[in-house]
Amino acid sequence: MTRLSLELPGLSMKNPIMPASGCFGFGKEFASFYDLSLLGAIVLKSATKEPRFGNETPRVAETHSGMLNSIGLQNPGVDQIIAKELPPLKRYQVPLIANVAGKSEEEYVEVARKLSQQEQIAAIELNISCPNVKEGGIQFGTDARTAASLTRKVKDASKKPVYVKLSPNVTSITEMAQAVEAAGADGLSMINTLVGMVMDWKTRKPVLANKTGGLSGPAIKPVALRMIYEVAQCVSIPIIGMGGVTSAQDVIEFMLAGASAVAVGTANFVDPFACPTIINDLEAWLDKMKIESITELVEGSFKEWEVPLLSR
Amino acid sequence: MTRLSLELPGLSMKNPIMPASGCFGFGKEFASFYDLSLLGAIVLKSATKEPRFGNETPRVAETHSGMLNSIGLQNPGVDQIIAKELPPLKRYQVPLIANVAGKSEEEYVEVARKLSQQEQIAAIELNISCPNVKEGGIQFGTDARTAASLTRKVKDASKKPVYVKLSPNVTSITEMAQAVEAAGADGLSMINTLVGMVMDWKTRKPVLANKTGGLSGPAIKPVALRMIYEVAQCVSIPIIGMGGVTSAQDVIEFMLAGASAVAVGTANFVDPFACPTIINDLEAWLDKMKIESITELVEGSFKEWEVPLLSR
Amino acid sequence: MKKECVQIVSQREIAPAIYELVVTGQIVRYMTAPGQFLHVKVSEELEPLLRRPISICDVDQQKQTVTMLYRKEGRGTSLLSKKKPGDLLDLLGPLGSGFPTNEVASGQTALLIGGGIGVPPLYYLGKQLQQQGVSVISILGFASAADIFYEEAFRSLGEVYVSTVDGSAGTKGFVTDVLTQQLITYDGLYACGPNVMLRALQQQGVKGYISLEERMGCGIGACFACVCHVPNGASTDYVKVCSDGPVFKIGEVMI
Amino acid sequence: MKKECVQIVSQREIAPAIYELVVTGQIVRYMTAPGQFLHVKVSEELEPLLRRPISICDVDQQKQTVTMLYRKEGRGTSLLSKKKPGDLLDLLGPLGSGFPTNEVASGQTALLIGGGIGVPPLYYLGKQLQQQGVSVISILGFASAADIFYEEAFRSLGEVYVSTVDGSAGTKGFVTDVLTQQLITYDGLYACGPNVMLRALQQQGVKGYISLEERMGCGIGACFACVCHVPNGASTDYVKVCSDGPVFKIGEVMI
Ligand SMILES: Cc1cc2nc3c(=O)[nH]c(=O)nc-3n(C[C@H](O)[C@H](O)[C@H](O)COP(=O)(O)OP(=O)(O)OC[C@H]3O[C@@H](n4cnc5c(N)ncnc54)[C@H](O)[C@@H]3O)c2cc1C
Ligand SMILES: Cc1cc2nc3c(=O)[nH]c(=O)nc-3n(C[C@H](O)[C@H](O)[C@H](O)COP(=O)(O)OP(=O)(O)OC[C@H]3O[C@@H](n4cnc5c(N)ncnc54)[C@H](O)[C@@H]3O)c2cc1C
Ligand SMILES: Cc1cc2nc3c(=O)[nH]c(=O)nc-3n(C[C@H](O)[C@H](O)[C@H](O)COP(=O)(O)O)c2cc1C
Ligand SMILES: Cc1cc2nc3c(=O)[nH]c(=O)nc-3n(C[C@H](O)[C@H](O)[C@H](O)COP(=O)(O)O)c2cc1C
Ligand code: FES
Ligand code: FES
Repeated sequence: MTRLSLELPGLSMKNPIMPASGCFGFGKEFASFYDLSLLGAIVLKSATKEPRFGNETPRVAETHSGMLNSIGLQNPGVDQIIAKELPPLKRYQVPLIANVAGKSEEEYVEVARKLSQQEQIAAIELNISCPNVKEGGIQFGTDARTAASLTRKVKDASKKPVYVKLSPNVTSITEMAQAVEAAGADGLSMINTLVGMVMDWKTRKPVLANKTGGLSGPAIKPVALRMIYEVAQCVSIPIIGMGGVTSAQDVIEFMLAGASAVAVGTANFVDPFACPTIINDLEAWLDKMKIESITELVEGSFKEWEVPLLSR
Repeated sequence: MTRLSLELPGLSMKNPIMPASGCFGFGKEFASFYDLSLLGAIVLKSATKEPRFGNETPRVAETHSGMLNSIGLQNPGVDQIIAKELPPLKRYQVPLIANVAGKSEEEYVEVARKLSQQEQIAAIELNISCPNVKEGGIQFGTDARTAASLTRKVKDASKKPVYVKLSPNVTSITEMAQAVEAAGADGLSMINTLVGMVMDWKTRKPVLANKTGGLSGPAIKPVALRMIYEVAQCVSIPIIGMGGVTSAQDVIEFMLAGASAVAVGTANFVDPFACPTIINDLEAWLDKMKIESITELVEGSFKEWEVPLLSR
Repeated sequence: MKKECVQIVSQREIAPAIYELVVTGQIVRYMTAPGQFLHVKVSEELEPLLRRPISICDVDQQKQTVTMLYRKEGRGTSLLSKKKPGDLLDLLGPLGSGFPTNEVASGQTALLIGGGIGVPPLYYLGKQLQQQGVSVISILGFASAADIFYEEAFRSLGEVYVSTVDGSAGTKGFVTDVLTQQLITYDGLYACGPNVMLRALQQQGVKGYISLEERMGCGIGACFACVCHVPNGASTDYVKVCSDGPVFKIGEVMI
Repeated sequence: MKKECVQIVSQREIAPAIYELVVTGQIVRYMTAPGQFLHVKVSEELEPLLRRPISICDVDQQKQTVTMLYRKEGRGTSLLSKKKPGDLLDLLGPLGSGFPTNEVASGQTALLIGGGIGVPPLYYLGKQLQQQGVSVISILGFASAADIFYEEAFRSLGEVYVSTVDGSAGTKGFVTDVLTQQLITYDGLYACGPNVMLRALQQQGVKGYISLEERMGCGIGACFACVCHVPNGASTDYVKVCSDGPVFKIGEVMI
């Protein structure tokens, strides 16, 4: 145990930092920048049953302090992922979280089953919240009953703990969270992207071929913090927090709001060293905050502190 | 008729630009910077039946490309507004839109009735979407049936056209929009702020005394554009668009997405001359886009253009 | 209340993280009331979005310059600290109502009490009072000896007492400790500093004026971000720090 | 594939809105393949958020400098254009796979076709080809005479044909008009420019290499923003412009 280490269902993590799904591919690109064993965990890109091309390009657009993407879950399909993408990751000492997407309950269940059977996979992240897939994808993430039913089926099929990734595009995030908790989720991942659009005055059309896309990056950080804060107070399963994290200070804030671990998405594009830099900075932050172990921070904004707050 | 002028229910506007509710007080502060008659319209600060202090401070916090506010509808009450705030606005040639808030249907109805009886008031904006009021405020904005019922009652009571201001904090903005349209709304205003939070690592607490607040500014522009784009395609009443507008180019984008007029909120704090500057820049944009009247832009991103698109 | 892109004349760090910024522009000619503040756009972009309120610390009408002192804290002031002479800075101001200088008459004594980054506005006030023939005594509180700034400047106005939290210079403790330990007689009191300090003064029942800080949106009275409760009157009564203040009579506002 | 904060040596506007930026740093020593690009962070802040892909236009290994030419378009390149010598610039690169220079042998002729801001990467390519003893012919297309840049530089590599859309210099029309009007014989062709131009070339059935542009997220192959369909194979087959390209064999990619 070190000051940064923590335990979550299925995950023994050296530190609370993991790259977010879809923002790290299957790791190999980043492996040329640093040793992936440095990471607390890795969330893999979403897997579907069959290979998917995803949406047409342009698929990304920049916004103020953020970006839109409409990748549309491009991936080689679960079998290829198992055959080609997992083996190169064997050499790293880091828990892998497989992100699972689908168009139907059956697809989710099948993909989750296959991935959870892989020894390399430590946990499943159930992506019920991708805003970029027309067929079904989103409604699993916006209707509590559908989400709960899916969670239950995937839990039954999965040999590994299941984290359900919530969509922020809902009226009541706490309702969604409580529904999937009741259905057996071992943890929550939140938030996925907010649905947005960028307009091009020259073409007079949306920039993205898919018209709308998912907003990520620092712009959505306040929404993520609010949702985590609300959900953390009404569920008892751990939360992997994400949405606009770019620095160790952000990580501190997310943990205070209620996240037990933190995923870093868009920031990896801005700086390929984002994750190791954040990990590296965390220990100094603990000193600055006079805190022994990073786990003390979790839910710190609403729990009682034994040691009094720093005076301003 | 000029190239910038337009007609909306109750509103004859010199141009499509109006300051957004809560971001312009009752006008007097900005009157010391420029002649308010330059504006297309003015949306007044929300009025409630009784005076309100609102939430405790801090009430604002900065975020990446945005800000949070939790003012909580501070206002002197409808009677004082009529007695003290409206008379000084008589000297300006500009349509006034009275924004109405409340905790109960009765309160909304009473405030709307009183304000709509004022000759000076050209239209009512029904604020069913303030995220900063604990008692009731938000649920009118997140439940389609409640929103429709309220809209109908206010329509019955109001002598002036009613624009319903929608909350973005919902699963389906089109459902909300269609519900209030069916209930008789003359137009829509969208979007209000997204609920968010800023954390202070020093105090280990949320920055805002109210904990959560409403996110506004450029950060939310993609969400606003997306919602306007979606709603414009499924309602036939006009939309006053807002959310992160800071420039004439933003106005063009909002109109292409489906807004008939555009409100400017947070930008007024950054630059008190934001509205006149935008108005001033618009005509050059029409030239640049080879467009005769600004009204041609409305819904331009999904309607057929007679003149072909500019080539890139 | 004007808006202008002024030019930076000089900027230097005068104590750890404390910067002295001098700018020049037409707008300076409106800066006649001490205690008013400027709303500063620290970037030409939309990020950081909001302006930063900074007090007027000194004005030179002949050179048409205004001096601001600020502490490098967060994103905005960090960016500000990187600006160089010649760079432009978008200022809105002067804003708010300043210290009333006619409350102390020529020949009388004014006591200025400043804590940390609350010290700056008192300097321009002290200069004006001195010109009016008022004797000026200053109590300036800092964290430690290393953090002291503008002590010499205040000495040119009159007697100066310094307190430091760690006792490394002057009286150990807070400005209020100086006030209780030294028997200072004065006819008018003006204070600016952290809320704890102002609250302590208010509780000691002294009379005078204090300058408050509150997070701001617009800075011009339009957004209602910066309101404070008032002790008497209805529960919905309030004052706005940006336009009714930042200077208030002690006791007028709940802090 | 490195990341480094390099220093700006010089920056100047060489045609309306076209800037020539020279920077120096250790990272330059990896820039050996023409056609590769750099992913440039135009601000030290998080806004604008994404890096901007800019091609390597020229490299001087002795001076350890790399030259980029870019058009000031939107927010990012506008900020970039304000940078001054001495300022730091965060570069990621060199990225992607460049032009294969061994496709034309010494004594053979290479034809370079560049349209507008597609011209820059061809310069470093031309220089390398020339060094390998290849004859270089260039066709450069611009909007008008005023927009022409680097014509002289290309003349130092060999024959140059210019086209302008308005006919104010060279052949009136597009680079493809030069190609059809002049009987140019060559052994290898390399092109970079707007998609319409590349599509026209691809349709004419010429053989050679083209460099593509696509909106990018990461620039390193991780985000799948920049994929293109390929003409043969499954409908889910693709190439990534950032890591498989930006240079592709004509016909290999659907544009
Ligand atoms: C009337 C008035 C006069 C002031 N005069 C001075 C002065 O002369 N010198 C000086 O150093 N400071 C002064 N302050 C405080 C100064 O405004 C803040 O330190 C500054 O805004 C912090 O900005 P930042 O970018 O460093 O911090 P950030 O944390 O990036 O700021 C985030 C947001 O919070 C606001 N904020 C943070 N702290 C404060 C604060 N203490 N008061 C008000 N808003 C705050 C910022 O304005 C911004 O909107 C004054 C404040 C007020 C209200
Ligand atoms: C491999 C490659 C090499 C390039 N080389 C050059 C070069 O040498 N010189 C040059 O001037 N331009 C080059 N470009 C185009 C250049 O990247 C864009 O002009 C630039 O990103 C626009 O940024 P902006 O801030 O001006 O525009 P903004 O409109 O602010 O950009 C918004 C977003 O869209 C992206 N974007 C906009 N236009 C393009 C485009 N044409 N291609 C890719 N992304 C775009 C931006 O990167 C940014 O993410 C290259 C592009 C690619 C893909
Ligand atoms: C380009 C891109 C692709 C993404 N793909 C996926 C995905 O395949 N599955 C998923 O669950 N989330 C995906 N996300 C969402 C991120 O995992 C994350 O939830 C979101 O971006 C918010 O975090 P950030 O602001 O740090 O990026 C993607 C995000 C981006 C930017
Ligand atoms: C400080 C502040 C106060 C606001 N008060 C109100 C209000 O009283 N009533 C209302 O309907 N909207 C209110 N709003 C929302 C704005 O009218 C607008 O819908 C929102 O800020 C998005 O626009 P913007 O990004 O241009 O600010 C307020 C916004 C801000 C920033
Ligand atoms: S800061 Fe807006 S009212 Fe004071
Ligand atoms: S830009 Fe990310 S894969 Fe090419």
